[in-house]
Amino acid sequence: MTTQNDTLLHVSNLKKHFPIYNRGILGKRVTNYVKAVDGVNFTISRGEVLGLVGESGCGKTTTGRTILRAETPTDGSIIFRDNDKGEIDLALLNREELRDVWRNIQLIFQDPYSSLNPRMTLEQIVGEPLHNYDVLKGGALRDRVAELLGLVGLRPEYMSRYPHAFSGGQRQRIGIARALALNPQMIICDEPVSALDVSIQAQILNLLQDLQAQFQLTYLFISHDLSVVRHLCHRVAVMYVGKIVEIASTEELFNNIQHPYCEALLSSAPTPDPRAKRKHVPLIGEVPDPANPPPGCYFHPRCLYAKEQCKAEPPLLREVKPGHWSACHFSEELSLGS
Amino acid sequence: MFQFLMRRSLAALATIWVISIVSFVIIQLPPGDFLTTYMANLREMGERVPEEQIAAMRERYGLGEPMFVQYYKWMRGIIQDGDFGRSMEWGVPVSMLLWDRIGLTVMVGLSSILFVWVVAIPVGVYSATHQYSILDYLFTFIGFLGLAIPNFLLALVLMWIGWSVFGQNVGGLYSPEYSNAPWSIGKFIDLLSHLWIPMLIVGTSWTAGLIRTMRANMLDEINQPYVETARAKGLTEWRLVWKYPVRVALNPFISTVGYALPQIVGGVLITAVVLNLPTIGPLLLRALLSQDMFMAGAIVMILSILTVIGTLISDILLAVFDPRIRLE
Amino acid sequence: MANVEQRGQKANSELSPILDADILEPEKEKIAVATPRQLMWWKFRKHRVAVFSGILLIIFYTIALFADFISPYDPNAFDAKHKFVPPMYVSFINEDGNFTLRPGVHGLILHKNPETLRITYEKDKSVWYPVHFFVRERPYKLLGFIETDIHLFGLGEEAGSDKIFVLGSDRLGRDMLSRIFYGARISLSIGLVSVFLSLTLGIVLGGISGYYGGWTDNIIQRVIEFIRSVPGLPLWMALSAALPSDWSQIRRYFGITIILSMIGWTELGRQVRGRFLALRTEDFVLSARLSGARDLRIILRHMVPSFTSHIIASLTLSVPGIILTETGLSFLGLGLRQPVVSWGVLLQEAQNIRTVALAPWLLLPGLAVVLTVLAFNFLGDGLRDAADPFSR
Amino acid sequence: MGKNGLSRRDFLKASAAAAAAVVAARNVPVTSAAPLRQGMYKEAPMLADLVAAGDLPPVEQRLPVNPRVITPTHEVGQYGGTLRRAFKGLSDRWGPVKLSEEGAIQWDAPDPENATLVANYISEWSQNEDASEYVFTLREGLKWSDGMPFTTEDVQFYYDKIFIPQLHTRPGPLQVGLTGEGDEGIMQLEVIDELTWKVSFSTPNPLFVLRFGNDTMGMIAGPSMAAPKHYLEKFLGDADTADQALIDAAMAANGVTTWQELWYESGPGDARGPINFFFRNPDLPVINPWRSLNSPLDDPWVMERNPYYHAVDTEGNQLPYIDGMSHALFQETETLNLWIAQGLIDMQQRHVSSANFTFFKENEEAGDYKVVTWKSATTNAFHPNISHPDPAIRAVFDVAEFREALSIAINREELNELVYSGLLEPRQASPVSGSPNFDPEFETKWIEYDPDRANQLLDDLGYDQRDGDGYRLRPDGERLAFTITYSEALSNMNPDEVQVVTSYWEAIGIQISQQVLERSLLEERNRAGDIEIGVWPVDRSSVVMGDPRRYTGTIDDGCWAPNYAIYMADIVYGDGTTDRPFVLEPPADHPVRRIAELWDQVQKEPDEATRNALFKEIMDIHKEHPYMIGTVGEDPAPVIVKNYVGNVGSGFINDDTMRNVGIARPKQFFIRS
Repeated sequence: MTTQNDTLLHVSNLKKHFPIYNRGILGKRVTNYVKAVDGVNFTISRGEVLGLVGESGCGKTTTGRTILRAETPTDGSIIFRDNDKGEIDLALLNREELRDVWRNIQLIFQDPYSSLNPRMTLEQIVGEPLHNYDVLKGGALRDRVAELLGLVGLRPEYMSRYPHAFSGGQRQRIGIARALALNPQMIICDEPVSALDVSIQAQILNLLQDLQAQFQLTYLFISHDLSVVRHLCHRVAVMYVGKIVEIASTEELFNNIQHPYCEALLSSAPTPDPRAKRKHVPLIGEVPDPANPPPGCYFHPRCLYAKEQCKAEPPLLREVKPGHWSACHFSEELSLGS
Repeated sequence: MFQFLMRRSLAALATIWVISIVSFVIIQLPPGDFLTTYMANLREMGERVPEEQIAAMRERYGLGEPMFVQYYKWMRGIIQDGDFGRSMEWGVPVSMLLWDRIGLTVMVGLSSILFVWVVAIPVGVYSATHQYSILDYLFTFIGFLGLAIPNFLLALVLMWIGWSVFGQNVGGLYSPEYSNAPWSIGKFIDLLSHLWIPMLIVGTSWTAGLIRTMRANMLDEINQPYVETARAKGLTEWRLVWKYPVRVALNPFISTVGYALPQIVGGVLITAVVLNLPTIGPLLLRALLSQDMFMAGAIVMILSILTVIGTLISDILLAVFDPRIRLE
Repeated sequence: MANVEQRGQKANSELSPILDADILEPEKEKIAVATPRQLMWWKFRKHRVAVFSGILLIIFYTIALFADFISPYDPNAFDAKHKFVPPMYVSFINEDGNFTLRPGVHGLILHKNPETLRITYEKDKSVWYPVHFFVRERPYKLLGFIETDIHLFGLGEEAGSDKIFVLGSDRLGRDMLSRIFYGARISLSIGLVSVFLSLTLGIVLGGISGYYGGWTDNIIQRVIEFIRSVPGLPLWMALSAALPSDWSQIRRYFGITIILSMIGWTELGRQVRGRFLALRTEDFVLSARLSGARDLRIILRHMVPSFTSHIIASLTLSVPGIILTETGLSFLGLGLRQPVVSWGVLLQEAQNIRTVALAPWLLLPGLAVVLTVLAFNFLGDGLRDAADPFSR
Repeated sequence: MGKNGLSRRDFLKASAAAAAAVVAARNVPVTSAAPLRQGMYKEAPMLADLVAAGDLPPVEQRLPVNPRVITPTHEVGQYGGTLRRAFKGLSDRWGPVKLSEEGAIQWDAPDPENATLVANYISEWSQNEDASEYVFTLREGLKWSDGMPFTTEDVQFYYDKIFIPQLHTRPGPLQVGLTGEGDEGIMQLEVIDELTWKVSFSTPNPLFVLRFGNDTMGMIAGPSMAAPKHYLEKFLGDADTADQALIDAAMAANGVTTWQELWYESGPGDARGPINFFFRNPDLPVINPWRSLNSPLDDPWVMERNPYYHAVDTEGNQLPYIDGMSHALFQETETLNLWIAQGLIDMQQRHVSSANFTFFKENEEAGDYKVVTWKSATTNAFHPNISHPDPAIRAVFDVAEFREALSIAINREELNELVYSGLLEPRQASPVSGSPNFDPEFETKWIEYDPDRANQLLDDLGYDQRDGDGYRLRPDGERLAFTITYSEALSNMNPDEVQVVTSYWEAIGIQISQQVLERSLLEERNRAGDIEIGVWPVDRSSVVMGDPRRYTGTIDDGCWAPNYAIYMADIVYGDGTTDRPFVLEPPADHPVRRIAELWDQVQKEPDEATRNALFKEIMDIHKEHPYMIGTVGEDPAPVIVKNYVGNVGSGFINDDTMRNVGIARPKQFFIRS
């Protein structure tokens, strides 16, 4: 991993379990837990773009939201190195303290429709954080909103319009403008383009990339789309059923796969280069129910290379190469990927 | 299914228990205790009551004991002996007065529901299949009108028309010659000839709502692809509509019975007062006006229990028809 | 702060090119900047019946507000010489048989059958009283504070003891028109006051239930389920019968109002809760929180506005139920009573079939009830349809 | 004075005088007419059939040796038919009861002019010099409806098991068997022989017969002072005669759990239980003209003639004429009104209100009936509470001029026209015309409408200052404002009257608010004594001495000095042990003290002239400055009589004291075929 000094966020052993209730004769009782996030570890350096990839339901969105403390973690720590305040464990903060943190960490939502209050004008939406933190008021606020709109490629004249007047892509720009309003150090992008038309996706991705470069932003970029991640991220973490199974720099990961799941995932994704020859590894079977995951390695029922050990012993995430971590008993023995 | 049944039954029991408390509170609500009321009633009728008798009654009804003891005694009486207490006004056990009338109340209520269904389902289907037709608008309007006219007003107007146009008293459930007669075909026919008026009155206020529900459900169903498929297969329009969409549309309809029931009971009650039906309604009103509270409490309780049971039955029916409900 | 400025400066200089978001034509631009309320209004306007109903209700409420100005007579002023006068035809033919532009009424000759004591009236063609407008008569306080004695119309002094009964008179010779107007005050306001109370209860309890969830939610849900599963009318009857009868009419009015709202809040509570539950997980609520909004601001600025329109629609739809219940209770003698004039009280007086057979115009308050209830239903329907202008 | 086609004031002037004469105790026996010769009796065809079939003994053996002879009101009637009537169910017992009750001494009025107390199932009675002993003799051969002989054993049984002397430890107002002097005041019974018994009191009880005539003393609608021992003793759970099987069956049928509850409804001694009240027990032997056939919980409840009834008409026809009665159940009076108009009711007075006079008249032809009018011994009245706990209010009300102002501010003619279609009579709250206590001066006291004088009176009393709203102010600066408290159930008084009177009083500058109470609560409040102005009709105004509680102020349901009434009740009836709190004592020289003393003397005064003079003094106190502000009264009490029903007289007085419908002697009503 990168040096400690550069680390902006250090997530360790993060868990988020949702209780399952069963309505019995005498009311509700908890019968089980959905382990949406189950012991996730990673770090992000300042200015880095970390991709978090996985099939839908693997817990990546929950991970993002838990880091933001939109969800309360069941266990683990989320150390954030604030510019001014030094290291803070987000997992321990109360609501009021979190408000301070959210000045520095922001979220870009997947759905540009539901994430904008339809009863507010652009000015109110984008200005909301500025207003809430008493950063700016009146004309200054308006100017800043205009500026932010400009940043994301929208005309300042639109300020008095309501979201219903905008297309999906435009709305996502509004969401980005809002996230940028307070100059956060880090932005969690929760599948920011998956709800958009393919033609628009590139525009938004470029915008995000530009902004990242321009402001040296740190992104946790959550996506199920490997090609998007490859295009944008410095490093990539792959999640499977609440756990990270492989994490490495983008270059390293795409060229030197260490985990069978990643291999399957990669081979099922469309490649940007049709000429590139890749071994086709089918992803068979269903993603297991996170409430009742299989014993041992969660992936073993779908794994082409599964052995006895995999059925009994859960593999740990370990550094198989410098900067390349994988959670497979047999990473070193298998020769995966292209 | 068993779990579902148990859960619903337990909930119903809990509700009934709360109802019993509410009813007891109603009995206790009027200022003073019911004995003063009782004595006043006796005097109104010309009786003279010595103080000794008042003291004797005070003892007998356990007045002056803590509230929960009185409640316990009252509940024990109901559960053990079906004794709901004594009607102050009538001077006999409440239970002696109620059962006949409860039967008729349930009958009027059920026939009203039947009426509502018989009218609302076909009209709703028609309105959905002939959306925005003149008849559709007409039904909607009539439905709204039925919703807007208070039951008692409709009853009053019908009574007035009956009286001033036909010189007939349209009240009651039987003609005088049948009122004390044993059950016979003649009496039954006579009953039917009187029953349609309260049925109509209670029904009107509910058909509107149900027509709209049915129409909306039908519209949802009728645009489903499977209907198109069936049409493509050459089913006649009539069979097409009645075979599938109606059946499916009926499901949410059944569940409306659950919440319609309490209101229909209320409708029957107020209509019965105007039409002088020998149901429980006029008895309740009279009990309330003369503060015959054991009677009033018992009636509120019995009506509520009947409603809860009715709702339970409709819940169970619904669960039988629509297994999704069970999982909820 | 400095940081922000600095970055802003930088950003300005390196603006990415503005993307080709459309410059809208004026008509579309109008829609683009329309507030949600405006959108709702535009949508509502298309619902003709609802608009008409709304206008009707405004008229009704105006009448209620200015009842003392519009009513020709005191609603409780009796008149032994004018019992059971049928509604009068306002005629434009004066005593000489000539047409005039001024409306007026003919005099009445009273006949009393010596045997049955039945009173009948005959039109006296030789007497014609023109209707005067803005006549000065019994003093009153307009809106409760402006002292005046001007009334919209009346027969003036020249008519002496003769009167105009546009909707007839009742058994004590009281003017039905004035009584219906005054009755509107109680009957229309009881709906609003009660709905307001229901709303408060519903929003507070439903809001708590929906926003916090958990066991509070559970308890409130059970209470709502209980109230809804018990037949209302007997319960309301019992509760109104149990109101201490030595209460003044004002207290009684509020007592009844509270009873009505105790039942009415459940439906609203359920809806508010449902909305809260749905909204709580909406992304824009989360985004507001991440934007540093505190709970109160989230609820008031983000959640409440997005369901007010729905709530207004359901409020409108629940007013008629309350009006009907008040009318029903008063009709049964368990609600309000004389000398308070409400539509229910008026109908209770019409409960008597014999009287109604003699004087069917006593049922007219029922028409007022029906019209009001219909209007509220249509209005509520229109509002409900218009409530969600953002439906995708 | 004829008005609206109704005769007025021609009522029982003579009759009441006759009544007073009866009350004037004579110590000579009062006997019924001489017996008719045997073999001259005729009977109803339905009974003749039974006799022919051998199911019933012949009429001569069923009648007593000397049956009572009743002179028909109009003509000798015909046998047969069922009279259709209506009632409100079990609680409406007084309708059927007053139709058929049988006192030893009973009011009888062959015509409205002649109402007297006569011997009914007894052949004669007598009393001693100081009116402390009374001797009664049964008609020989009198039988219960099951044919069993009626003897003094039945009287003893009644005294021991229903009257239960031990129960009466403290006298209450107007208890017939008590004189109001502690334990010794309780009626003592001595059976002399099979037909004769004597009751005695420790002090003179001259009003005993008068009260006896209006009370069957617990055995409602049964024979006063007797009960069918041979039947009832089987139901005495603690006696040797008990038949447990019968008791168990009766308990089960009536939903009660103890045998005592078969005997009483509310407590020992009320004799309204399911077993000893003929209304509820078809098996109970009676001596009434009709006996019950089913339960009053049934609809209709029906009665059938008693074959052993002890009276005949002047031609020797055994009464009653009518075979049976049928009472249909109704909830709302409205329903009854419609039934009447449809001709479904044959004869009815109870629940028939003068408020619907026009409706009844207009439907006479359609319903094939006539509206016959009687006259209620009632005047509607407002009662300013001169004993109000607030001394300021008391000071206002207890001034004659103030009450006069209230009274003359009422336009009684207009009120009458407005609310009662002019059917009633403007009058002061006073004994009705025809009453022995009738006083034309009293009747017209303060009834002339004179608002100017009313205003003048109030000005002179110091209420001449007015506030911004035009209301008068008391000298202490408070507004002259009162609350009228009333119930919507005011017998025949129309609550509209309160609205109208309110406006009259508002017109003279007094602010009036209204409070409507449920009836029992009104009584409760009246007992508490803090009502400002109460509303209640002043009834019992025919033979006032029979029940003078309206005038002595000791009745529970509306009176003019409730707080003084406690004090007065103590003087008049009590031994100082009433459980009502002693709120207020009347001032030393207050007239109510005199009223109480006078009434105490009246009750014990054996000499008729002295007694009447003492009683007149009570009425004169009221006349001097009425406490109860009467408005209109002498309600015409319409009676619906089907055209084929005969012998229902008109013009009778309608008063509880004279048993309402009972005074028209329903047993001689008949149905023309």
